[in-house]
Amino acid sequence: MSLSKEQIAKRIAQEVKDGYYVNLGIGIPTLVVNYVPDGIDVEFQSENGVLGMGPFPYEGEEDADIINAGKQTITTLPGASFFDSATSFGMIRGQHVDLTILGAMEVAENGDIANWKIPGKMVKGMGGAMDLVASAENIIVAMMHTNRAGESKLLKRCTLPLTGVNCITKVVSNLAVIEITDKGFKLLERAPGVSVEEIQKATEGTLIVEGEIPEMNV
Amino acid sequence: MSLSKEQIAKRIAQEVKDGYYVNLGIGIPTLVVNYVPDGIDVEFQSENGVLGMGPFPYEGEEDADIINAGKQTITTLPGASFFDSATSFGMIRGQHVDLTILGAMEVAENGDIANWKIPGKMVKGMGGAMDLVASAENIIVAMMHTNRAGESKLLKRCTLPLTGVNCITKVVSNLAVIEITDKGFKLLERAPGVSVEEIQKATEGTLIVEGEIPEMNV
Amino acid sequence: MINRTVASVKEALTGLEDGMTLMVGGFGLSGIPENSIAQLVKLGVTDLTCISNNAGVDDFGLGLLLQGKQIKKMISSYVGENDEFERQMLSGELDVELVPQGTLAERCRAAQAGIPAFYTPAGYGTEVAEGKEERDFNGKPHILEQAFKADFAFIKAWKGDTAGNLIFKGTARNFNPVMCGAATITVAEVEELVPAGELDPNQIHISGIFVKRIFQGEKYEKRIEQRTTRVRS
Amino acid sequence: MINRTVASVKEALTGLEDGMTLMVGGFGLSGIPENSIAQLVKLGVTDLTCISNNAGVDDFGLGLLLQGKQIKKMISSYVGENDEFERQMLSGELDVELVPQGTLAERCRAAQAGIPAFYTPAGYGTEVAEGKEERDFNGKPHILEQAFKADFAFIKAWKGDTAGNLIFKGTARNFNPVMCGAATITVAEVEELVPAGELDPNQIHISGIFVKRIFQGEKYEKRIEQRTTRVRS
Repeated sequence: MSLSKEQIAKRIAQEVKDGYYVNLGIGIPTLVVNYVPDGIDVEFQSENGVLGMGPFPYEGEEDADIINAGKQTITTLPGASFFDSATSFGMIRGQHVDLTILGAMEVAENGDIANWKIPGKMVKGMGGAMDLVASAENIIVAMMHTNRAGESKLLKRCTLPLTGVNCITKVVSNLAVIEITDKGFKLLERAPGVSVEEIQKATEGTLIVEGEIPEMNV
Repeated sequence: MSLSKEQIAKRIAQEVKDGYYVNLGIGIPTLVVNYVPDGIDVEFQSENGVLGMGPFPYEGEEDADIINAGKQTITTLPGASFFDSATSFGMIRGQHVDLTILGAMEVAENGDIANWKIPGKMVKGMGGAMDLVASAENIIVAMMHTNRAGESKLLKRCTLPLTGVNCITKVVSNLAVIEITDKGFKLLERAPGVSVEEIQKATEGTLIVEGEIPEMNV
Repeated sequence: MINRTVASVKEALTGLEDGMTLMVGGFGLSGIPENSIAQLVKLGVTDLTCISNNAGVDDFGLGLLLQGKQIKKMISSYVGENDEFERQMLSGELDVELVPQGTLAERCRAAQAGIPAFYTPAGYGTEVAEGKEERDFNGKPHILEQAFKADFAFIKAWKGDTAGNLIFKGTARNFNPVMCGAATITVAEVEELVPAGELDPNQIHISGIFVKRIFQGEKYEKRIEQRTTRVRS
Repeated sequence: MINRTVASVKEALTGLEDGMTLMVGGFGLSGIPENSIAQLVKLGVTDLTCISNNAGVDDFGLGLLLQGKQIKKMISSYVGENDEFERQMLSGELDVELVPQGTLAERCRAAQAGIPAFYTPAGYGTEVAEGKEERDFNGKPHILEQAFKADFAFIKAWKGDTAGNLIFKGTARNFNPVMCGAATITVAEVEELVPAGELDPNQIHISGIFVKRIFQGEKYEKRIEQRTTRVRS
């Protein structure tokens, strides 16, 4: 059975290790915060200038001066700090952030990603995504395996304008966990009840299947 | 009569205008602070990370954590701020400092300056001088007209390793006030009682003398 | 102490003309110079180029200038959440240059610090790299990016003093500090303006040397774009 | 909250080996990591390359490492005030690379911020420019400078918390913040270490993400290099 967005977030949370500074993109990645296991110390960075993000504020305690990159009102945890945008991207570009989790419209088997523009249709801008994908060493994409028209989003080559080249290390979709290797998409895990054939069918790029593929634990 | 160091500083203080942010080098330039006329609002920047430097502290109030670029204990005035070295040189390189006053071993008629190294003899380093002279638009050199051996320090070309090229706008020495123009050293003022001939003799570079040269008011 | 205060927002914008390039602080609607933007609307200046991370929403922030068609070109990293913007962009009325957010911040900071150009990996292999020099450092490709040039920078801070020193609050800091001193004239508006000497010199985020004019804003709406809360348990 | 504390200066220097490149904060003797330097002396590591604005004085600061001939190469902007340094340099025992102070700071900051290289006007036309690319921007010549690479950065701050956040005091700030996160391992020593949450998040100078290990220094001599005072009138 295809995973829900929450389950994708839950599976990605297993990739979060003790002591990680993590940048979460908008959408599914934001949900990861809810599934970080107990006993794991993690700090969330938001590129608009805060490290140590906490949960949403209680009603009535919202502060227009304390928001995340999704422009949502937030709180901070003990040990948090605020900083300017140049310093924030110094953290990102300087590889001080250990893990980046973001959404994508397309991912290619060589690690390219496209998630910022559909020519003539949608031009919202790249925000911090280009800095993130060009800098981070550990980037996980959270996305649906296919688009609304049922077409694969895991491609031989991206068709949309690129956000970054050769940068994605892992994809967690509603169907599978996939590692990006020199030879293509390597299938690591299946969503519970989803067959390798279904994943193969939904993947346009080269899918490498070696041995038994276990089911995800979500 | 040749000026004392204090008089050189006093003459240079006349170049300090209301609203200027000023960086003072070590030596004679440090003395300028004592002669800024009343009614002129000026802030002194020290490149080790303070703007709004005040006088030396009262005895017993020295703080090892509050010093100037000469490593002297100082105080700060209301409106002062502390910052890191990158920000400090951002102020300098970004031309936010209006006036730089520094010493020199040699100045050339094209505006070159040498003040950081005597090969095989003295190698203390350039400190912030190279950043200052490469960046500032308004640089006054405070120095003696000749060295201890009686040789001119205002040359056709510098003989010592350069600190910067084509950058000095004015020299105030113990003998004269000189502007650096495309054609060479232009004599603006004489020290009281010092003749144009004496200045000419002490100047190896091209000295431009046009009309009557007034005496300095010090 | 050098006094950087001006009496009003009107005086703060003296010299502002059609066709100028402006930097405008803020992220989304957080930390935007509300009073300066209102005055820009009032002045009716046109053909502006605005360097700002976002373009506001339809009826607030830079969206107000878009409504009046005062902006010729936007240089931003993210411009969603604004229908009028999208309409003007797709119709070709508005010129848009999209810049990666970190590059946007660093190009401001470079202008502030007198660094004319720097290399960054962001945007390599994408549209952003088109026409730019590419060079490998440490075996990794980078592109050359240049410092911005702007006539005015509009900054919003929390507290300021008469010497122009600024302290920002929370994530309303964002692009504001990096734009200070990055334009010919930096105008800072603050919620609270105090006499020089009242702020701790150790806790000043931006020194007055980077600020040409400072004034206390008349009022702040501080609109929240996405009000998210949790229930008290 | 990620805990960055280590129990002792000994633990803080784990992994430090002969031949490594170290960044050391401080300006003159102000804001130098006294406890880390003492431990370097104790460890007796040699063939070090030190990136530090100054080289201390004969019997304090990095001068202590020079005495023990632990330093192979100094990268600094100003190295006066140190006779042993001068002797070793002129005799050729010590390799010295002199770097303009602003370039030194910016090369640290570049390493921190993932900028591999940048252009600066400082040093153009001088020995410093030898072998470096020159390029004009805005009609003015500049040279290309590269980010430093270092194994350890030793930082001294005033206050710190267990998350690694730092606050500096006065001009003891200097190079310390720009070296944080500019080396593989950043070690910060502080006069006062407090639990995370005690420092105001708005007033933190350096976020803990730039600091790998933090400890409270056992004692600080804080020697004054030039004690200048005035008489109470």
